[in-house]
Order: sequence, then structure tokens, then C-alpha cells
Amino acid sequence: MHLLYFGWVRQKIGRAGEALEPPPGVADVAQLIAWLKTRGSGYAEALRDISALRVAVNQELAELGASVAQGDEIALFPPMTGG
Amino acid sequence: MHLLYFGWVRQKIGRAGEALEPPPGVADVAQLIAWLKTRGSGYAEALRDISALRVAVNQELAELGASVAQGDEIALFPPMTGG
Amino acid sequence: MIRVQREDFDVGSEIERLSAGNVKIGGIASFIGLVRDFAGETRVRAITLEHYPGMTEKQLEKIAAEARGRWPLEDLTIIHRYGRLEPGDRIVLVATASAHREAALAACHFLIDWLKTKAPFWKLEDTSAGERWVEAREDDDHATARWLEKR
Amino acid sequence: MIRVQREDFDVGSEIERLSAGNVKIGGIASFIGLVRDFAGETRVRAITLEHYPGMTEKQLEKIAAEARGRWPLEDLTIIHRYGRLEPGDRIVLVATASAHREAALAACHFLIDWLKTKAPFWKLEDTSAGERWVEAREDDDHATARWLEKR
Repeated sequence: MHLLYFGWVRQKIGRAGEALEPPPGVADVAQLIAWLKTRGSGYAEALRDISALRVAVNQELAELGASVAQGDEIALFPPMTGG
Repeated sequence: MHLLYFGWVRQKIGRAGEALEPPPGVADVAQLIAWLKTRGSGYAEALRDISALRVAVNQELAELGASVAQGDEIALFPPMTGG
Repeated sequence: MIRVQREDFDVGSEIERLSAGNVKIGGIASFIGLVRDFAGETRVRAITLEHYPGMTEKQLEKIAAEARGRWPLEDLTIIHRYGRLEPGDRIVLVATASAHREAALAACHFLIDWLKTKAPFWKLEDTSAGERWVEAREDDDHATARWLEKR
Repeated sequence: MIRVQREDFDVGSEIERLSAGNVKIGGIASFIGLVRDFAGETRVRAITLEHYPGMTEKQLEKIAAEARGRWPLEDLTIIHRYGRLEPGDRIVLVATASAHREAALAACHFLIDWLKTKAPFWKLEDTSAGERWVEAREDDDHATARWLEKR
């Protein structure tokens, strides 16, 4: 699974992205985030307030219940501020 | 009194403007138009439908009841189509 | 800046001039009106814009003052051409600069709506069916009136 | 035309390109977003725009398709920059061309509203009080949502 982080999510986690293989129980975005939070204090801090996070699965905006699978590109980021 | 005509008012009257001295009874725009209509068939045709006319007195939009006096610049024209 | 002129104008330099040296501006909205080659079903070869020199400038100043009174604008530009113009030619440029995008966008929309019905221009179309005066459109009156209700 | 780029763009040539050779266009509306030197009470020295390459282009294409579905547009342009930008620098250009002014104006307004909340960009401000991420504004969510109601 290819993970990407943007904005303050990237800054708090301390990296722009990484390839990870979550354990078998991780089947949706919410489970992925819960698992990521166990990986260290930067993750816990970045992902603490789930309502402040936005998610894209394979470059499409997705909800917390969206499925994730091996090979997916999952991006976690703050609300967008384009324009 | 300096009269100016624009758009199809100018075209029907056959001139862009003229200096005229209306008779003493002409004190407002409606009276001026009524008097102008007596000046020839071009005027009568141009000024026939008063609801289709717009008027400016000294370069400010004016109503039919607006006063007119010697020295004024009075313009008669169709509804404006700017932009 | 308000100009009434026969000549064309340079869109890029007019828009850039609005924000030059003013770092308080967050947005510039603009509208350019162009001559189309059709009017309803009829082919248009050219239009000739006639205006009322003197009054035109006054009316444009009034419309601009109204916009400045309604929205916090840093600057605005209106350039309106007259004379004979062919399809593809620019007729008018309206551009507004503000700290806030909503103000710039609304003021730009307002300015072009009011120009349509309140600027003393008249358009003679040279069409395949002969010459004809462009008539005022009821839609344009509604667009003008909408801003009165919003006041 | 949709572009995501680090470099600046030429406003005049981008707007002129929209109508070049198309005499069906009656109006071109545009909006340019610029970096301001303040945010609230704080002085801004620069902003750095980060984006999500790949997804950004897809989202801009989606927003453009939505605009084309809602209004009869002859053409549209979105250019969005990323990287470090200073006060006065251009961030984004949105321009729409249509036979009808209302369509061009509404689509332009729509595009910039939706870019604000649906284009994957994030802004880091370098201010006199240190670095800080620009937060999403509730106003922008409302501006986005308004177009959903109008649909």
C-alpha cells in the first residue's frame, strides 16, 4: 500500500509518503488510520482528530468507510485550500 | 436649446442634433416632444411611441415631466444597449 | 480607470495594471464583451457602436461609484469602445480588484449588468438581412434590477 | 485547458487564446487569485503551495467537466501554480468563454469557488509570526455548497 501525506499531516508525520503493508485486519480507511496511529507519536499527533482529516483512495476523495486493499494509493491530508 | 438624437431617433429624424428655440409653452420634456413631432414626418415617426424613448437633460437621465429651459442640452434616444 | 475609445485595448496590461504595486489585492475579476458573428438566426458582419460623448463618461463614473460604494474595491477599470467593430473584436472590458474574491466577482458582474442598460451606447448591426438596431433586452433589465433588490 | 505549474503565466495571452478564432463567443469572464501581504493581522512574507500531483489534475478536470455540464461554455482555462510565491504573485487563473455573458460569469464564479475546497492544494504561510498552514474557511464551504443548491 502506498501512503501519501500532505500539509500538516505530512509535517507532523515527518515524511511525504511511504510504502507500508498493514496487518490483515485493516480493510477500510478508518482501520488504516487507527493502525497508523500506533506507529509513533508523529502519526498519533497528525491523525488524532479524524474530523480534520480528508482522504483520497487512488486519487479519488473517499469516506472513512471506504475499502482499502494492497496496491492502493492512500493519501491523508487536511481540508484542501486551493484557489 | 441644444437637441441631440441618437440611435434610430437620430436616423429617423435625419440629423444628429440641432439648436432650436421652442415656443414659450414648452416647459417640460413631454411638451418638448409634442412640439418636435409637429416639425415634420421624420420627427413624428421617431417620436411616435413615447414609451420607447429615453431622455437626458444636461447629460442626466430625466423623466417626461422634467423641466426644460433655454440653454439646456436635451438628448432623445432609444433604450441604451451598452456593454 | 474609465476610458471610452475607438481603439482596441490590451487585456493583459489592463488587468496587470490593476494590481501593480498593490499587495493588498487577493483577486481580480474581469469580463470582456466581444462581437459575435450571429444575432438570433442572422449572420452579423459588423456592429457600429454609437455613444453620447460627455454623458457616457459621466454615466460610467456613476456606475463605477455605485460599485465602489457597494463593495470594498482596491481598484476598477472600465474600457468601452465605440465605432465599427467586427466579429471577434473586443467591445468592453470590466475589471475589479479587491482583497476578497467575492467582492471582486460580484462587482465585476454588477458593472457589466449596469453597463448594458445604463451606459448611453447604441448598436447598429450590419447583418446579412440588412442593418438593424440592437434592441434593449428584457433579460438585461432584469439583470440590472436584480442588483437593486440586493442593495 | 488545464495546467498545474510552478511558473507564472501570461494573463493577456491566456485570455486571448480562449476566444482566438471563435466568433461565437460573446463574453469571457476571468478571475485571478493573488498572494496578499496579510492574513488577518499578520504580515505574510510568502506562501508555499503544496499539491497532490496526479490527483490535482484529475480534480481540476472534474471541476471543469461539472462547469461544462452546467453552462454552455465555448472554452475554459484553469491554471494553478504551486511552489513558493510572494505577495503580488499570481496563484490561479480561471477563465470561461461563452456566447452568453451570464454563462461565462456564473461558470467563472463556480470554478473559483470549487477550486477553493475541491482542488488538493495546501498553503503554508511564512509570516512575521512564523510558519502556519492556511486553514479551510467556513465561508469557502458555504460558497461551494451554494452551487449544489442551485443545481
